[in-house]
Amino acid sequence: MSFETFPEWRGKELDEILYECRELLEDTEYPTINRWRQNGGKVAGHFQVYFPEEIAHAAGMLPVKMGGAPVEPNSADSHFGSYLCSIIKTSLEVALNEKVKLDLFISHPICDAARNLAAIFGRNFDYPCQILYLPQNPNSSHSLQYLTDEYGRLKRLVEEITGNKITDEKLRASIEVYNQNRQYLREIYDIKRDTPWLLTADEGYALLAIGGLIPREEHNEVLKTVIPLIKSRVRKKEDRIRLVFEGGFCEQPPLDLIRMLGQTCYLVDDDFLIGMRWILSDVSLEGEPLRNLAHSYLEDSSYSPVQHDNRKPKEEMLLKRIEACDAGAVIIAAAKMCEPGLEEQVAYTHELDRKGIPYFVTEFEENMNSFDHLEMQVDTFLENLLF
Amino acid sequence: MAYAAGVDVGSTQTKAVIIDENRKIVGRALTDTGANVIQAAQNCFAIALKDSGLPEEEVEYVIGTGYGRYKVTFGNAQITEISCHGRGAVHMFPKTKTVVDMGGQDTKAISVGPDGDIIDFCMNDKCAAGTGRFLGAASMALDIPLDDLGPTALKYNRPVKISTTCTVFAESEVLSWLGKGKKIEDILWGVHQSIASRSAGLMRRVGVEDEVTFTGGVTKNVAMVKALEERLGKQLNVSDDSHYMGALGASLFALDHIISSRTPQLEKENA
Amino acid sequence: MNSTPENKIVGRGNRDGAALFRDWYNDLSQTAETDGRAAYVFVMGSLNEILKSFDMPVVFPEINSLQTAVRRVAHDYLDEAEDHGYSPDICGYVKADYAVQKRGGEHPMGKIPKPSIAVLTNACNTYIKWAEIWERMYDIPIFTMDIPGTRQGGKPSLEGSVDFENDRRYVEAQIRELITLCEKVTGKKFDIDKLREVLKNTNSLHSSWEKVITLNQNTPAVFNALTDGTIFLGVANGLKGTPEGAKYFKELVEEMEYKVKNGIGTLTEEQYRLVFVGVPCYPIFRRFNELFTDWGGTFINSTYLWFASGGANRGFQYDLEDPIKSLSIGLLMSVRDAMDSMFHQEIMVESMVKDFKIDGIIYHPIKSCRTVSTGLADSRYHLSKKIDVPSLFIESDMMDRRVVTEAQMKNRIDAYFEGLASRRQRMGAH
Amino acid sequence: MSTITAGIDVGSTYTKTILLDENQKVLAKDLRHTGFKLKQVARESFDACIASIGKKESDIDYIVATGTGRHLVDFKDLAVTDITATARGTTHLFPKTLTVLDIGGQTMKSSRLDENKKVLSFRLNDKCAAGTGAFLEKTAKYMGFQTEEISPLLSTSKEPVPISGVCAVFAESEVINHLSLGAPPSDIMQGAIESLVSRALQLIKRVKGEPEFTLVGGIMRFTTMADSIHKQLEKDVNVPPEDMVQFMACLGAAILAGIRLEKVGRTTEAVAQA
Repeated sequence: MSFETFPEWRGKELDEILYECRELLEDTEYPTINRWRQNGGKVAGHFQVYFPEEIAHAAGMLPVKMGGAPVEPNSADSHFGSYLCSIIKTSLEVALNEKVKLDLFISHPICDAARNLAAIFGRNFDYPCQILYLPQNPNSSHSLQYLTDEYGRLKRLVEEITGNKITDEKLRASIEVYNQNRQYLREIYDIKRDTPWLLTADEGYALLAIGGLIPREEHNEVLKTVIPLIKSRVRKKEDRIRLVFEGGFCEQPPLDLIRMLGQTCYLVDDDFLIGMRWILSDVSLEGEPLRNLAHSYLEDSSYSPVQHDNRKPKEEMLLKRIEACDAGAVIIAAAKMCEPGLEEQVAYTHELDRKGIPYFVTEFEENMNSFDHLEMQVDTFLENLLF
Repeated sequence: MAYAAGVDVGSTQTKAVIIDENRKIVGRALTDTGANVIQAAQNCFAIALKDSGLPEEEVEYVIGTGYGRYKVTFGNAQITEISCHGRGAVHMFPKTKTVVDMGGQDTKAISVGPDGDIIDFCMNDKCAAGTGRFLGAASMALDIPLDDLGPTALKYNRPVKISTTCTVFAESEVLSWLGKGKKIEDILWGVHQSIASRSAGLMRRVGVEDEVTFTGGVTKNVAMVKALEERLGKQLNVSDDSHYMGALGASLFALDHIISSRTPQLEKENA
Repeated sequence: MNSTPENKIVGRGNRDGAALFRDWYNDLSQTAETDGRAAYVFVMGSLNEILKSFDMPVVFPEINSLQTAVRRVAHDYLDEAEDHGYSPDICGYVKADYAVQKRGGEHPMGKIPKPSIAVLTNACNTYIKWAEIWERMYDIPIFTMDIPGTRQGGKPSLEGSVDFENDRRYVEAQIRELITLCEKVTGKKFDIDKLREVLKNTNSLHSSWEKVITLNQNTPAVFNALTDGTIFLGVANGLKGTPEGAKYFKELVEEMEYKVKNGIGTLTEEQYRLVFVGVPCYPIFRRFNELFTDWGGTFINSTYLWFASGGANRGFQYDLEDPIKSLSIGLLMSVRDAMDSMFHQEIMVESMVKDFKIDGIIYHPIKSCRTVSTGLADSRYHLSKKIDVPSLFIESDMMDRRVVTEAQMKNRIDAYFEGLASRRQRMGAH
Repeated sequence: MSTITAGIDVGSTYTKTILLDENQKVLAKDLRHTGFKLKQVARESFDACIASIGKKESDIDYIVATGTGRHLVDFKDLAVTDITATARGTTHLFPKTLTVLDIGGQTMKSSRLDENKKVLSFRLNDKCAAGTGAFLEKTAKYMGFQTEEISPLLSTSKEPVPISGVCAVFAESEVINHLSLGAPPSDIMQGAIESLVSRALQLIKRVKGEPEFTLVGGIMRFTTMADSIHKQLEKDVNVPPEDMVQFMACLGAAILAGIRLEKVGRTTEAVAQA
């Protein structure tokens, strides 16, 4: 494609590319989004966890993850009370201080704070701010029809905003791009699992997370380029604990925290930005695209504390994850003030106790910047596993 | 000539102000509150009397304010310090629309009307994060006297971001930054900035309209004034008597009472 | 003991309400003693209509939890839950109930039967996390009646529109699935005429509830929305669909009409008419109210009366000719309305201010409930730009006395009324 | 041959050093205020210790550093966290210890150990300072008492006043209220202790504490603390002797130094780095 929002990585060595990715991730000026706008593009901001980006993409919008930011919520703070997670505030902050200009904001009924966020955006901005009601009763025989209709509603809204008709062909093309993207991400996680010494925790995270800030075509380009380079890296395998990080489904820990973890152990699997990996295999290109997207969301998807599905008891899903990546221990984390995350911690830990799997429980905040406390806990945890 | 007094019993310090009929301060006092609240109020008032050279019976009406307002046993009435700070600030700076009072354990943002009456206000609810006490913790940790904090902080060149909000934990974070070799002034400025940002957050809740008047003990801290002004992008009104604003406001309410109980016409003017 | 008509009728709602409430808990205790099970439901969309048609006793864990706070033992229950790993930062209702369950139903109001099924809506997402606890504890079916809410503030889809019909069909399908599940759980066959009977009672309760709230437009107010209102709410939720519930509210309307006619106010000296936004401060329930009434402030209306009744304030009337379809419409509209009273509550508050001659708005965001609290500061800010009514913003909790500091509260409340007073004076002066 | 190992604990308030011989006998110990020159104070404390028994740094065979400033001890052989170290220290004095409660000035930690002195699980209060030593000392200071005076003061308490205090600083406004309602300082202090104790018990429960319980940390200087925890737990509790109560992590570090020394021998190059 001719126009690129993120050209910085082109023609660089692997380490430089990874460096550029981390830079982009921590750049609170959001250069890629602004370039997209300057190029006349429209932007659809959506809150965690999952959003069918394909639909916005098919209308030529840039879907952007409003997943919080490493900023102080100076203007947003006064719009909230205490006892709220940081991501809610910083997502509003970057919109209020116009670092991120949107044409559409979408939130989801994942938690009570997130649902309120759509209303809060609505009171503060003129562009449409809505809730996409992803089904909370995925076990209802009617949920597929309902979700297909709800996606249809979203499609009409996006067409209205962009003036672009979304044909089934366009939609299938977008689904193909995202199928490809999910494929590459699975390969990244294979590397984390099979040869963790080739890709540090923060490198792996950066490669995943930039997807929320650039067009998926570009993300695919980056991944396509780096994956073989990573595989051909020459690095020594060390004697480290294989660790799973659970609790990154919505608010993200700061990159430095992930780096800190990666220095002491191998982070072999996690649920960071799980929405990007929510759909487990390719969405079918046959038949009705919206229905296929809805079907994959319901029938072929990962798990998180913010979806209840009789077929996916969360503690069992976690055990499967641990087994699948042959991890020796788990960090059961939750974002500060995250109601569902903190509640799930209890179920998780009780199950891990039963199974005798070592874990430790902690809380994090996206814009914390001193980790002494956490580092001390991680060290203690690992010390007592090793010796 | 009639005299009125206000006694502001705060969590850490007690302030007393005596004014005359022309609303001129004729006596003031500042003491530590300590354990015996009732006594603290009495002592402070006594010192203010001495300062004014007036015998107690000359003071017609006394109003107590602050956390210990009901402990001003010799007082004739009580009014919250929120109303009193608003009233005092508008008296001292008539164009005041927003008042920020930084005290020992809470920070108040008050939006006031032309007569100094409260339109809206906001206070830190959850904990003492971002209050004056934060500075106390820092001064303890670094053992620098409170009064030197401001001047020291202003020497900063590479500010450190303080992430802790807990006033007590601030102490250990300050230490850990020192351990990491950060400069005292850079850390201190970080502390001031973190307080300023929290206070600014409170102020935005009530809306920050010119003029903004800064009251309470922390007003003496030059760095705090600067940090707040930077954060708000506004000039702050600060006076040497900012510390006494609550007591002053109380004394003004007391004077209102004296006058209104005298002549009904005046009452309307003061209303 | 003289028994003039006045003594008979005035205060009857509170007396009978308390009595009905006690009876309800006594029945539940009986059920528990005989190892009977109950359906666990929630105030925002209880589905009582369906469950009552299966004669299932219903338990409202929310009400159980708030009762532990009103009876000043909540901290004891909260501690126990936190000992099991629940964070101090999460919903106190969930934690108190968790402890009640751990103690085999032991509760200050009696004994709480174990669940046979949990039926919830998505009106509060924490309902879902909460029900998951019982699912794990008792291995019972939990049914989430998913009721899509308003997508964009102030623009609910209208009946008959494509979007409304899509949502309604989803709700209707779920109602049918719930019926099948109830048949499985109770072993009883579904009886549509029984449902009609229940809906008839519910219709009556709905219209009375709407009337009662509207009658408080009178000056002086005939009931206190915070204290009396909470008693009414208990009945509205617990006895919804029953003849007793219908009768109680019919009589309540009579009482309130009587008070209006005879100018009997809930407060002798009504100075300021207030709207309450949020959830009550149960750990110091009476005291909290006194902090306002001491200044002549009375709570005229509250968003709580709206959302905590599951939107019954709309007075929705079910069409007995087509019960299931009508139920799907009613649920969709009422529960959606309840959600709007939380997420877009500035719209409701603005209408209350107009209709109820309001002098002040009291916002009470709480640690426990992000559903109700997250947007309050923002909506308060925006409403204050639209209408000139002074408001007070105090944070505490509905369960956790650790974050209820009366000294601070009083300070703020006093300052607020000092402000209202000087404002009155100024208005009067000019 | 005789060996000497050292443990250095650079805590937020105090820095401590202990020297042990091969029989884990304490040869020397030192305690001083940490201040904010952590690197320097660690060195001073260590030098003072070896000087006190007329030794040179080269005579010390293995040095383990712990505490917040552990990474700043540039002459260490190994750094471990104070939770790991404290576990070793307490089990040295009380071998049957399965649960350790450590209340310091800034944090409260509780850890559950297995039979091999390893930490199975641990919890700390990382939210706010309510329920730490600071909470107690602030309350005392507010009423005009020095930390040392707390214990004698408490002995006179009749009926403790409940202090809910979510925030160590807000607790003061509660104290004002109680004082002005005429409650005696001793009862308020006892109230503060009890709120602290209830938080301590919560932490213990969080790690599923089992006897024996051992209480360490500066706060245990107030015997009443241990007493009321003992009462509440309805279990016996071990408290290290007066002068050792603050040295548990330090002692543990020195012991771990011994263990590493046996395993890997002397790592001279690490010393050379210094």
